[in-house]
Formats: sequence, C-alpha cells, structure tokens
Amino acid sequence: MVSPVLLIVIPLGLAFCVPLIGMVSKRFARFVPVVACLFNLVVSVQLLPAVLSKPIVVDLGGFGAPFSINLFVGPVGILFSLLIALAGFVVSLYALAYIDKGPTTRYHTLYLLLLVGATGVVLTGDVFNLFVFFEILCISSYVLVAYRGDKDGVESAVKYLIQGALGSALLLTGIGLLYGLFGTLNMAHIAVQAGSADPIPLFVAMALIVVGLGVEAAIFPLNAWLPDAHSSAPSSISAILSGIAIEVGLYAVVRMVFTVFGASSMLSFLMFLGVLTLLVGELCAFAQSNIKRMLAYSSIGQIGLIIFAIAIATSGSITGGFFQLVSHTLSKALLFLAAGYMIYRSGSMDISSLEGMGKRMPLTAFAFAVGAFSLVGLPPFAGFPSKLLIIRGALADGGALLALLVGLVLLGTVIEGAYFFRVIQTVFFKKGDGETARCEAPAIALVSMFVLVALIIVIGVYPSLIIGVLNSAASELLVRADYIGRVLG
Amino acid sequence: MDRNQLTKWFKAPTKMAHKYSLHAVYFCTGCGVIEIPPTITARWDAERFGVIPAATPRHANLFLITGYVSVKTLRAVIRTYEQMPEPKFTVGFGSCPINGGMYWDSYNTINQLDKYIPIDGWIAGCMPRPEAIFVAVTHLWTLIDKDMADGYKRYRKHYAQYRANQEQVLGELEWPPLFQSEREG
Amino acid sequence: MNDSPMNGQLKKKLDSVFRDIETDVSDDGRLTIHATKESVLTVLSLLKDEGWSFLQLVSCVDWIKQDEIEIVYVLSSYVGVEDGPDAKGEPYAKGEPDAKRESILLKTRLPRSEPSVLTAIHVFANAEPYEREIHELFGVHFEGHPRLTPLFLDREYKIPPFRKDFDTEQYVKDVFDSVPPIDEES
Amino acid sequence: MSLELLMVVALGGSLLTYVLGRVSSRLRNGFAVLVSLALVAMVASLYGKALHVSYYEDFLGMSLVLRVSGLSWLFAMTASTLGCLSVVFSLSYMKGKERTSFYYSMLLLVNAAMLGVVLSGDLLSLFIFWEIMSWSTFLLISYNGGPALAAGMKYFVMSFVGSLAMLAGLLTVYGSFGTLEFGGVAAGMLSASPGYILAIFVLFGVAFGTKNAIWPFHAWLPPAHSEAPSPFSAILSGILIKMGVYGFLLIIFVLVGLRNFMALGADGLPLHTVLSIVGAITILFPTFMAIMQNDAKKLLAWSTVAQAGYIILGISFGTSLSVAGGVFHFVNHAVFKALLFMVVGTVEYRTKGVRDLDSLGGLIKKMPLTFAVALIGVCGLIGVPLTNGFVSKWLIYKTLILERSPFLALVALFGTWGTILYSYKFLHNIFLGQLPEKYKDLERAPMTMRLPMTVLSIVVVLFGVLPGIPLSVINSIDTSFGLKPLNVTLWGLASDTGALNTINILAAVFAGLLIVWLVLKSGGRKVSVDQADNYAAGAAIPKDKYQYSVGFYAPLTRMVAPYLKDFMDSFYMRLAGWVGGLGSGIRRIYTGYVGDYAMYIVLFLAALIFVQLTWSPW
Amino acid sequence: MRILWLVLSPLIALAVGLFFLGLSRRVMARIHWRYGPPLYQPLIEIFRYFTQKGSSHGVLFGLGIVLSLAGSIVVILFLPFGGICSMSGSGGMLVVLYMMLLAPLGIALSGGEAANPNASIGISRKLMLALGYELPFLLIVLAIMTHYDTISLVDIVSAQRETASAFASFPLVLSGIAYLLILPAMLGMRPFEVVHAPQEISSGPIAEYSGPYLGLVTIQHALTTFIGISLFVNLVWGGAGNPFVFFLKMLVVLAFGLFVNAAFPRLRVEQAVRYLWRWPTLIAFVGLILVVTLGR
Repeated sequence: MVSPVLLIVIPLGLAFCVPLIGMVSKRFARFVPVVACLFNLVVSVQLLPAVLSKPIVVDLGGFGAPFSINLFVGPVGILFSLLIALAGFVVSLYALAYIDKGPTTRYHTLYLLLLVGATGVVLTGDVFNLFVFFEILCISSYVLVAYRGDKDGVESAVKYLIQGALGSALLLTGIGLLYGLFGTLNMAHIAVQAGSADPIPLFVAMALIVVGLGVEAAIFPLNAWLPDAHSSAPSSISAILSGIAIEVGLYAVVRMVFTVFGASSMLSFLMFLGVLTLLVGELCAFAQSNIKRMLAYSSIGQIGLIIFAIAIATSGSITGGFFQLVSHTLSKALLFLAAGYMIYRSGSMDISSLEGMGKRMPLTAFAFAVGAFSLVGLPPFAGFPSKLLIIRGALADGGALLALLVGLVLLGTVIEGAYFFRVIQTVFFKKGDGETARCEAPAIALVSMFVLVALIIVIGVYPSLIIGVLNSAASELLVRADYIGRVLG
Repeated sequence: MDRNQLTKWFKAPTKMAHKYSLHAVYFCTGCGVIEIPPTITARWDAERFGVIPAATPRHANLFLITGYVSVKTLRAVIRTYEQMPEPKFTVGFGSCPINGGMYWDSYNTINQLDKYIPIDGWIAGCMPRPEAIFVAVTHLWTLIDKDMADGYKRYRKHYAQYRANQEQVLGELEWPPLFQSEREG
Repeated sequence: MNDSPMNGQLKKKLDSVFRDIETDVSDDGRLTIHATKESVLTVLSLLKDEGWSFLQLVSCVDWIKQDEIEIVYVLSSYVGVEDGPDAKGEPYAKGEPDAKRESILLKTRLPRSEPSVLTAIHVFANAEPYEREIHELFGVHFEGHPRLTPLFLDREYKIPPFRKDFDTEQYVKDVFDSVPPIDEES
Repeated sequence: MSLELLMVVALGGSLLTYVLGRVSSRLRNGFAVLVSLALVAMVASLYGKALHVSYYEDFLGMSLVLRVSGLSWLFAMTASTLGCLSVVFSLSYMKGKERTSFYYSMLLLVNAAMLGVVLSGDLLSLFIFWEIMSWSTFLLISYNGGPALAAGMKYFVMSFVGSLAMLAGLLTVYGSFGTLEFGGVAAGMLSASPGYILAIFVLFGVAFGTKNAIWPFHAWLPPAHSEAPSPFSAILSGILIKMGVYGFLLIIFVLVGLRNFMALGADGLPLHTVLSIVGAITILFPTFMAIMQNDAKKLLAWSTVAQAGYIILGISFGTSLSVAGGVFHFVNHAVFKALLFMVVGTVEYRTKGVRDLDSLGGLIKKMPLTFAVALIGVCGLIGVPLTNGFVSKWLIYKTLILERSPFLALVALFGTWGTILYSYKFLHNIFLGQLPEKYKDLERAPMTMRLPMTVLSIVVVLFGVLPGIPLSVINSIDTSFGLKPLNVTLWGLASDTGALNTINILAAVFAGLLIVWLVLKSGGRKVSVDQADNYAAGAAIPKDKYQYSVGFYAPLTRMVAPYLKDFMDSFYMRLAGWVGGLGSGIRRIYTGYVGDYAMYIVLFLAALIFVQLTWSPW
Repeated sequence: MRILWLVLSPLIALAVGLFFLGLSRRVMARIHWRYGPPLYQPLIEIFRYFTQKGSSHGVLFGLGIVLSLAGSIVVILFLPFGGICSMSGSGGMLVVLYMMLLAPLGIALSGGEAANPNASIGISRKLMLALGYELPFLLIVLAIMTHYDTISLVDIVSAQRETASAFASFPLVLSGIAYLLILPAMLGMRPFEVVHAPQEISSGPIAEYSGPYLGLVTIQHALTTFIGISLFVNLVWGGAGNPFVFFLKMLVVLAFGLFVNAAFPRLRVEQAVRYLWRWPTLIAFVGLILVVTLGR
C-alpha cells in the first residue's frame, strides 16, 4: 500500500522541480502540475478503500503519538485530498491553455505549492503542522492572486495578505496558547486534555484559532478579502481559491471545533453564523454586476450553508454539509473556469458583457449553466442531493428554531437562484449587439470543464457513489473518541 | 280591416306586407328633412300607416329623397340606394330632385334625380307639407298594388345606362357595379 | 357713434406705422383697412396684438370690372378694445361687452389672373377652412396653406364657380343637362 | 408497458432530439413528432392499469417509485397529447427561428418532466421531476428574449419559492414518517395532528398554488404566458400549470385524505372554505384583468388564472360532484386553452408576430378555419352548452348551489359573464370587423398548425356532447378517492337533484337550428355582399379606420380600472426591489479599505471573547 | 303530449312575443298621444322582411343569427309556461342561464362578421350592460334557488304555488324588488336602450341585417321579450297554473316595463352599469344574505 505521505511529498518535490524543468522547456513545465495532481488523485483513490475501513495514522520520525508529527488520513482527510487532487487536476488541465502569458513557471510552482499546502492541512494531525501547511497555502495564494501583476490584482493581493497575515498571527497566538496550556501540539492529545483545562484560556485559544482560520474560511465577518481576491485572480486560481482554499479553511475550523476542542456549545453559534454568512453572501451576490465578484460572493454564501449544515452536528446534516462541499467545489470550479473563458473572450467582467455568449461559446455556456444549476440545487445535478441532505438533516431534528433557520437558508437559495438565472438569461437569451462568430474555448479547457460537468451530473444522479465516504467522514467528525483512540492508539 | 283588405292579403300578401311597412331611410339630403319629424311624431303619426324611419338602408324599403341633391350627395344617395334590399321604392320629395327647383342653375346640384336612380314617385312643392307625404304614400300603395312601383326592376334592367350617367357626373365610382352581368350585356 | 374713439385711435396708430395702407371709418363707425397683399399679415398680427383676436371669417369678392379679387378679413374682439392691450384675451372682461365690441374689415386686392396671397393660418389658425373654401370657389392661391384640397365640391372646375365669369347656366347645360335621360325602351 | 421505459423514452427522446438537431433539422422534427406520438401511445396503453415500480432503490436512502393510477393516467394522457399536438404545431411556428433544436429538446423535456411528475409514486421523485419541469420551463419562457427575460425571471423566482417550500414540506414528512411513498405517507397522515397536517398542507399548497397561479401567487403567469413561444404557451397554460391541480388533488385526496382535509380548522375557519374563497378571488379578479388586456396572449393568460380558480373551487368542496367538476374542468381547460393559444400562435405566425388586439381584425376572411376553431375554443371557455366547458362548469355550479354557497356560485357565474366579455373581445378584435389593408394577402394557416387545432376543437365538441367519455374516467378517479360514485351516463349525469342530459340539449339545439335555418331558407333570395360593403351613412368606407376595437370596453374599463390594481404583483416587485436594495446596502460592509477589514477581524475576536467572559454562554 | 308541447311552446312564445311587440308599440304611441300602428304591425314587418332580398356578409353572418334564434327557442323549451314545461329534467335553471348566452353571442358573432363598427359598438355596449344586470340578476336567481333549494325552474314554480309567490314572501321580497329594478335593462327598454340606439349607432348590432336576417332578428327580439318577462313571472311571481293566467301576469309586467320605457331618457352605458351595480345589486345582495341567514 502506498503511504499517504506521498500525497504531500511528491507534489512538493515536483513543485520545486517546476523551475528546473522550466529552465529546460517552459512547455514541459506546464505539465508538471497535471502529473502531480494525477498522481495525488490516483494515490487518494487507491487509499480510499483502506481508509474507509480503518483510518491510517502515519507517524513521522518514528516516534509514536503524541510526540511525533503525524498524519491522520481519515475519511475526512481522504475526502478532502481527493477533492483537492481532483480540482487541482482539472484546473491544471484548464491552466494548460489558460495560463499562456507571464511568468508561467512560477505560476505552476506556486500552484503546486498551494495544493500541497491544502493537502497538508487536511491530512496533518498536528496543530503546528497545520499552521505551517496553512501558511504554504496562504502565501502561495497571495502571490497567485497578484499573478497578472495589474493594479487590481496587486491591490487585492495586498489586502488579502494583510488580512491573511492577521489571521495567521491570531492562529499562531492561539496555537501558542494551546501549547502553553497543554504542552503538546498533537490534536488528539489536546483533545484528550481539553475537557480538563481551564475554560477561559482554552476559550481564548479556541477563539483565536477559529478566528484565525475563519479568515481563510471566509466566515462572515472575516471574509472581506474574498471578493477582491477571487475576482482579480486569474480564473483558474479563482476556481482553486473558491473550490479548495476556503474549503480547506473551513476544514480547519471544523476540525478544531469538533475534534480538537469538542466545543459542542459553540455549534449553535456557528449555525447562526453560517446562516448569516449565507444571507450576506447571497444578498451581496444578488446586487453584483461583476460576474466574478458575484461568483465570489456566492462562494461566501455556500460556505455559510456548509457551516450551517455541519454545525447542526447530526450525522445526516454533516453528510449533507460535506456533500455540499463536494458539489460546491465541483460547481464553483466549473463556474469560474467557464466564466474565465467567457470573460477572456468578451474582455469584460461585467455580466452584461456576456450577452450572446450562448451563441458564441455554446459549450462553455452550457458548462456554465450546468454549474449554475448545480449550485442552485436543481435536480439532476450534484447540488440537489446535497441541499436535500442538508435540509433533511436540519428538519429531521424537528425544532422550531431550526425550521426557521431552514426557512432563511431556503430564502438564500431563492436569491441565489435569482442571480444565477439572471446570468443564464444574459448568457443565452439576450441578443448581444457585438460579434456573433463562434469563439469556443480551447479544447483542453473544454475537456477540463466537461470532466466537471460529467462529475456533477453523475454525482447528481448517483449520489450513492460518494455517500459512503461522506457518511464515514461525518462519523469521524462526530465520534471524537474514535479519532483520539486511533491517533493515540 | 274590411273584407276588401282581407282578400288583398290573401291574394298578394307580399305586396300588402310591403305596403303597410314602408320603412324610410332616415337620410337627410336637403331642407325637406325638416318635414320628417312632424310626420313621424304625434302631430301626424306616420306609424299608423306603417311608415317609420329606419336606422340604416339595410332595414328600409322606402327612400325619401328630401330636397336638393348636390353632386356630392348624389354619391351617397346612390350608395345608399344600392344598399337597400329589394324590393325598394324611391320617392322624390320637393321640387329640387324633380328639376332642380330653385337650384336649377346651380353649378353643383343635379337637376333630375331620375337620370341617376329610378324614382317611383314625386312629391312636388317647395316644401310639400307632411300631408303630401301621406298622399304620396297612398299613391305608392296603389302603385305597389298595380306592380307599377318597379323602380328597382328598372334599375336592374337599365343598370348600364344608370351607371353610365352616374359616372358621367361623378367621374370614376369607387364601388364596383351592383349588377355585373347586365353591365357587360 | 360716428367716430368711435378707439377706432380713431387705432386708425391713427395704423397710419403712423404703415405706409402702404389706407384706412377709413365708415358712417357707422366701422374701421376698414385697405392693405396691400404684402402687408396683410403684418397688419393682421398687429391687429391681433391690439386685441382684435378673433377672425370672424375670411371672405372674397370678385371685382370683375377692375379685374381684381378682393380678400376680406373680418376681425373682431372679445373685449372692448379701449380697455387696452392689457385686457386682451379676457372675453367680456369689463363693462358692457356688446356696446364696445367692434369688427374691423381688412381688405386686400389681388390680380384676377393669378390671385395669390400668404396664408393667414399662422396668425389665425381658424383661417384654414375659409381659405380652403376661397381657394375652391374663387381660385385664390394661399401660399403656405397645408392642404388646398376641395372642401365642399366633389370635383374640379375649369373656372372656379364663384367667379363672376362662371356661367352657371351654361355649365348646367353642359354638365347636368347633357346627361341623357334613361331610355326605358331599349 | 413498463413505466421506466416510458420515462426513458421521454427523457432520452428529449436529449436525442437535441443531438439530431445538430445533424439535420428535418430528421429532428420527425423524431420529435415520433417521440411525442410514441409517448401518447404508451400512456394510452396504460389505461386502467395500476402499476407500481421502484426504479431507483436507494437515492440517499429513499427509494424512488413510479406508479400509475386513474388520476395520474388522466393527467399523463392530457400532458402527452397536448405535448404531441404542440410539437406538431411548432413545426411551422418555429420554422426559421434560431435555436430550434434547443426549443424542441426543451419542449420534450418539459413534457417528460410533466409525465414524471404525474407518474411519480413518491414525493421525492415528484419533487425531482417538478424541479426539472420548473427549470426547463424557465428556459423556454426566456427563449424569446426581450420582455420574456423579466417574465422568465419572475416565473423562476416564484416557482422556486414554491418548490423550496415543497422541499421543506416533503422533508418534514420524511422526518416524521421515514418514507416518501404515497402509501406510507397516507398511512402516516391518518394519525397525524391537525396542526401538522395544516403545516404540511400550507407548504405544499404554496408550491402547488404557485404553479397553478391561484391568487395570490398568480403574478408570474400573465407575463410568462404572453412572452413564451405560443406552442409552449399552449402547454404552459393547458397542462403545466395544472400540475398544481394534480398536486392539490394528490395532497388532499391521496396523502392527507379527504376526512382529514375537511376537518382542518373545522371549528374555526375551515381550510377548504379558505381554499374555495381563494378560488373565488382567483376567478373574479383575473377575469376583470383579462377584460382590460390588449394583448391577445395576455388576455388568455389572465383567463387561465381565472379558469384555474374554477378548478380550485371545484376541488375544494370535496364532494364527488365538485371534484368531478374540477377535474373535468382541468381536462377541458387544457383542451380549449391550448387551442386558443395555438390560434394566437397561428395569427402571430401569419402576421409576423402581431398579437396586439388593437391592430388586428377581419381575419375571418383570410383564416376561416382558424376562426372556426377559435370560436369553438371560446365557446368551450365560456361554457356554451354542447361544449366541454359547459359540463364541467355545470358540475361546479351545481355543487355550489347544492352545498348552499350562493356567494361562491355568484362569483363563478359572474365570472362566466366576464369570460364572455373578454372572449368576445378576443374573437372580435382578431377575426371580426374590418380587415386591415396590410393583411389583404394573408395566407391561411399551414397544415401542421391546422391539424392540432382541429383535433383539439373536435375534442371540445366531443366532450361537450358526450361528456360521459371523460366523466367515466373521472368517476373512477372519484371512487379511488373514496368519494361516492356519480351516476354517469354517456350524455351526462342522472341524479335526483337535477339531471344533465346533453343529448336532450343537443336535440333541442339541433331542432332549433334546423327550424330557424328552414325559416331563413324560406325567406327571400340572399345575395352575398363584400364584407366591406357597409352602411356608413352613404360615405365611402375609410380603409383601416372603420373598425371599433381600440378600447372595446372603454366605459367599463373607466369604471373598474381604478379598483383593479394587481397589488400582489406590485408587492412582489417591491419585495424584489427591497432585496436588491438590501443587497446593495449590505455590500457597503465591504468598504474596500483593508483597515476596516482588519478591524472586522479584530472586533469579531474581541466580541467573541468579551461575550464569553461576560456571560460565558459557551 | 310532450312532443306536441315541444312544437307548440316556441310557437306560443312567438305569438305572445309578437303580440307584446305590437302592443308595446301601440301603448307607446298612445302615451305619445298618437294613434299608433295596428297590433299586428310586427307580423307585417316580419313578413315584409322575409320577402325582401337579404344581403349576407359571410357564412357566420347567417349562422350567428340562426344560432342566436335557436338558442332563444331552446331557452323557451326550458321555461315553464303556465304549468307547461317541455324540457323540465335536463339541467334546470343553469342551462337556462347558459342558453340565454347564445342569443347575444350569436348576434354578436354575426354582427362582428358584418364588419360594421356600429354593430361592434352596439355589441360592446350590450355585453357591458349584460355584465351590469347580470350581477343583480345572479344574486336574485341564487337567492331564489337557495331559498327553494333546487336548480329546477319547475320546482321553483311549484314551490311558490304551494306557499306564497316569491314576491310576497319575506326574504325573497327584496329579490323581487331588485328584479323589478333591473327588468327594463334585461328587456332592453329605455333607459337601458343604449345598445340599439338607432340615431347614434344606426341600431347597433343589427345595423347590417336586411331581408330575412332582419326578420329573424325581429323574431328573436319577440322571443327575448317573452323570455325576459316569463322568467320574471316564473321566478318571483309564482308562475301560473294555466297559460291564461300566466299570460295575464306577463301583460302586467310588460305594462310596467313600458311605462318605465316611456318615462325615461336613455342612459349612457356607464351610467346604466353604475345604476345596476348600485341599488338593484345592493337590494339583491341584502336579499341573498337574508335568504342565507334565515334559511327556509
């Protein structure tokens, strides 16, 4: 059996190979991320059955937990790593065509680093390691946001940097506090001792860590960097940021809250926060006229929904939340990729400039429509089972408060439907006054998009394909003792 | 209703029906129309003879041409006449339709109406009083009885001549000939 | 009565303003203005400004012996004119209206061969049908009139029918009497 | 005939149509017609069967079921027939338009989704097909662009609100009963509390009411119907909105059960009374709106809303007579309203897109057949005896009178008079009166348009003369709901409280016609005159001006217009405006100054810690 | 016997209707201080129309008027006429209400085909006016049907014969008054004569009829008068046991209508509708409420 360490090591190594290969041939360098992601994908898939039967704990350095740095490859981890590898793979395929100007080698290096950071965050079982990987993720994304080098990009990258750095600082402070409290950085170890610790410092540590991670996870009101960064980054990066980066942040928050701190009293607060994030995101997106900003705000909304679902903390709702996470990653990546080429062709990010795109780029527009439908949660696309699961999970409880929150969530969904369908109308049914000649996206980009389209439809029709992973991921989060037991032996 | 009437009803119901329901086109061609209101209202009460004004020529069978007929009016008169369902009867009322009357030398008033449409009877005078209308009506009854109120038949028979006369005065007519075959024949 | 003060006033004013017009006041106090064809419009507008804001009618006379055609504009006012220009447009504003309302005749003569004058529509919009009628019946051309199409008549006449050289008897003989009676025998 | 195969044909046909359209348009057209015909045949072959197939065992733990019952067969039959006719009608209508493959494929998809909705055996598949139907409808409504976009948006948002309410409802049901199959839900409902049932009913009612466009959820319908392509308007008005009726029938009679339903709020304001009052409002207000319309399709659209009110009124009484009336009226409305929309489509097609009632007229001379079918359709809409609309309305009226609801009966009957007004306006302003000069050389409708219209008009008359044919089907539905069966004969109803005998009426009318015809024949000779040979006080007929159609009911409009405000619509529009404004307001949080953003983070952290230290809630 | 009545009742209705037409002209003439035409004047006119040459504007032109007249004849078959009702068991009052649609609808269609705007104006006025009187009329009819708990006209008549006529029994008296108030509108008499205004719109819907068509229209008018009056007698005046009494009752109602007709000028359609929706509706509404609340 392959070691999960490879999931981190190989891409990391390849990332540093990119400049070297780039020196030989820039054309070859482009393929490195593809290869790396493909590798990760294959490894993750191979690991999947084993992980599902029993999580793999890898202790690095030979010491046993809690003393070693360890990787915990549970269902959640493998789910995220699969998702990262998949999204990474698709986006890197897309980037083959899309990233053709500027410092491409650096792009690919940073891109791989970003993915490595993300994979590391989701696989590690150590708080400090988590911080390190998190920094890798963040820093490479700061740079990638500024990839184009134009004023907008640099400005939003700096904004992102400042906020991200603030978040990281808080996170680091929190980790320091934790270490001071418990003398360990192993998550499982902390989790064991959390119950007996002094509540006030523990809460402060938790607040620092959650807020620090929440910046990346784009929880309202910590998400102000997101619209700027997502809209000024290249579309491939926006896809990754939206599809991977904030999800990883979310993972970290969830892992902290559920596993490390076991703070079940926080959950109802998180629930509210999730709904608030959802509503704010959707309302802002509704008022947007810039397509990428709209998609970015929509990501905020979706994150809110996922937080809401996970914070309900029943097995059904967490499954739903993870399902939503998967479908959001796929759909939002697809939306950004499709929008990317449409923006590229029309030369403007204004929604009204997409008029007539349904004629000029039918396939891309189709892919966009599928993404939008899925995100809104219409059958038979992937978004439907996820929304179904979330609401089923929320309503299964039967409480009036939850029912009210579900009402708000559904309201948010309506708003989401409204703005997505407005874009669809613009793309397909408004007669553009400009050109009408076909100018379809390049084949490789189309392939990447249609991989996503196929996945969205397949998952939408056969949700049971992934429901097993999601179920065990949910139980991993819920059954804290199991995690602790696995790690500490 | 005396016996004489009854026999007439049995002999020729159609004629009798036409006689006793003369509905006049309410078409005000000239000054003579001022005599119509007293005729049909309480003072003279034409309705007791079955004479009432009809709203449109489609309902009517009596055309009272009440006064002078200018060239422009002639057009309308012809059109109206042709729209009336057969059998139909025309009565020229006053001097003007007969020979132009006081407008005998007018540049714009036709002098003899019967050159353009067939007339079954005339009421001379300027103006004739309503009693004269009743006299005319009774005369018309006699004519109908005797099959002599045959203006519509004459119109059909000599349509080519009528049409030619109309066109001579009015120039090109904007409506198609009423009787296609006769004109060609 | 003979020489109503306001007409005298107006006469004075007109005489001082225009060179090419003649004014006289008839025995019953009515002011008549004889203007040339060119100044008709200016006089009309001046009169309108002075308060004679109602064009009663436009008429026409065929002076066949002088070989001229005369257009007659009959103007009157809604208010007593000595109330001054301030009161214009206020119908029956002050005092005894009937006693003070006067009408003015404005006459202009045109050559009979090609009578033509500027239309007065721009001063008095209601001149439109009068001018149409005069055009139709006297053959006067009104320059700038938007539609000089027949108003009453159904047809064109070689000589306009109200001209004195139009022989109605002959015309009737030629046009109406030439229509043959219906030949019942054929 | 298996139900899965049916659905596969329906969905696959839609997909394949698009693919074939890439190859050849003739092939595609043929294929689309073939698929829709096959669907009709397949649905027809299901008659009288009761199948129950679980076609997807484990969708997130729920099994999806297709089933056919009497009720669903009737709806499926209507849907597939209308779908087929509409496809045939589209053949000429869509000729030369762009994106036809998309159009046909969506048309078939809507059709398939509707079949799915009515053949679903559990609430989840109902919902899935419902949603597919909703979005494909949205795409078709938006198809024309321009004003259709706003209409499509309105439709989508309202329909989406409805379907999300339905989602919430069905998941609540799942939470309580653990199953979504109709049988299981119905069994569970027997012991449910009235409050619970009411909540479920309201949630589903919003969904079905929105689709059925009953007041106050009607706002989307008039623009959507008028802006959609006409063949699709026919489907939209004829059958698609009737999915709401299906839903109501389903929830009242199959899921909740009639006894439970009638007991809801029985001590205070009974729910079925509320529903019937809603139905009455839905009749009254849109009827007057229809009278005031100048756009042929908008007029028909408002009329659709009004007719939906009759159906709801019928269903809400829950007696065998009223339900039969409601269901029958659904069938009838599907037939004649589809017919009328096709008529408008034909006119639109020939006059190059004119459907303004003020600028048409006199087309009877150019399109006699279209006029004849329009006349039949309008007669059905009014409910003239011997058309199908009469029988269903008769059933509804009779219920209202027998149930001693004279005020509702008043509204229903008065609505019929309103119907006459707008129907006549529709007929007159398009077909009667003076023919405008520019339409002097209009051709009559092409064959593929005349065929479906003729078929539908035959159905209108057939069901009106022999109402026993559909009524026997409906009667079996009635009995399956547990209602007392009606005494249906081929020509109406035999019952002790006033029978209906269409044969008698038919004989009387025919005898009357014959007598009058003979009398007319016995009269003098008739000549045919030109239509333009009219009385105009002797003057020549002015071309294009001798027509009275602008402001046809101006005095009435002047009277009632001030009181007729579609305030629900303006409320929705204002709501949408508020949401937009709220969005722009909230967006101001993101000021663009990174200092503010950092402040948010720090403040949030501080607040968290402060709250915990002060109140320690966590 | 039933067959015989089937044939006879339209003829009786026609005879009575024509008699009413003639009578009304005569009575109006007398009120005008005129002599007036003979009573059989309508018959002469119909005979004259049928011997004239009609002009048709198209198939629908003839068909519409035939449909209209046939509709009226069918309605007559459904109406009890002094104990005689040819088609009692085929749908009752609802069918009558609906069949009464056919008459205006047929005229409207054929008038529309004639393409004369005067006809269109008349029809639009007619439909609006009908909408106006239909509201109180429906209230009245529903009050009566609810009160007697049946939709069958025969039952309504017999129920009234058992007790008192609707006009004289308490909750229904309001309906009866309201019916009287709208009766001129239903009969198309002044002040609700704006539909056929001969001077302004050339007798409106029938402007283009000539010859036999006009004859049919006149017959139709006679039948409509008959239907309107006999409906009143049946619904609120208890019908009658034998045709003669029924006829007398009808005469009284007609006389009432004629006096109103003679006394009033014409109302514009808005004024008419406003009137109809105000007082008669109010009274009929109160009547219906009383019927519903008091029960039988």
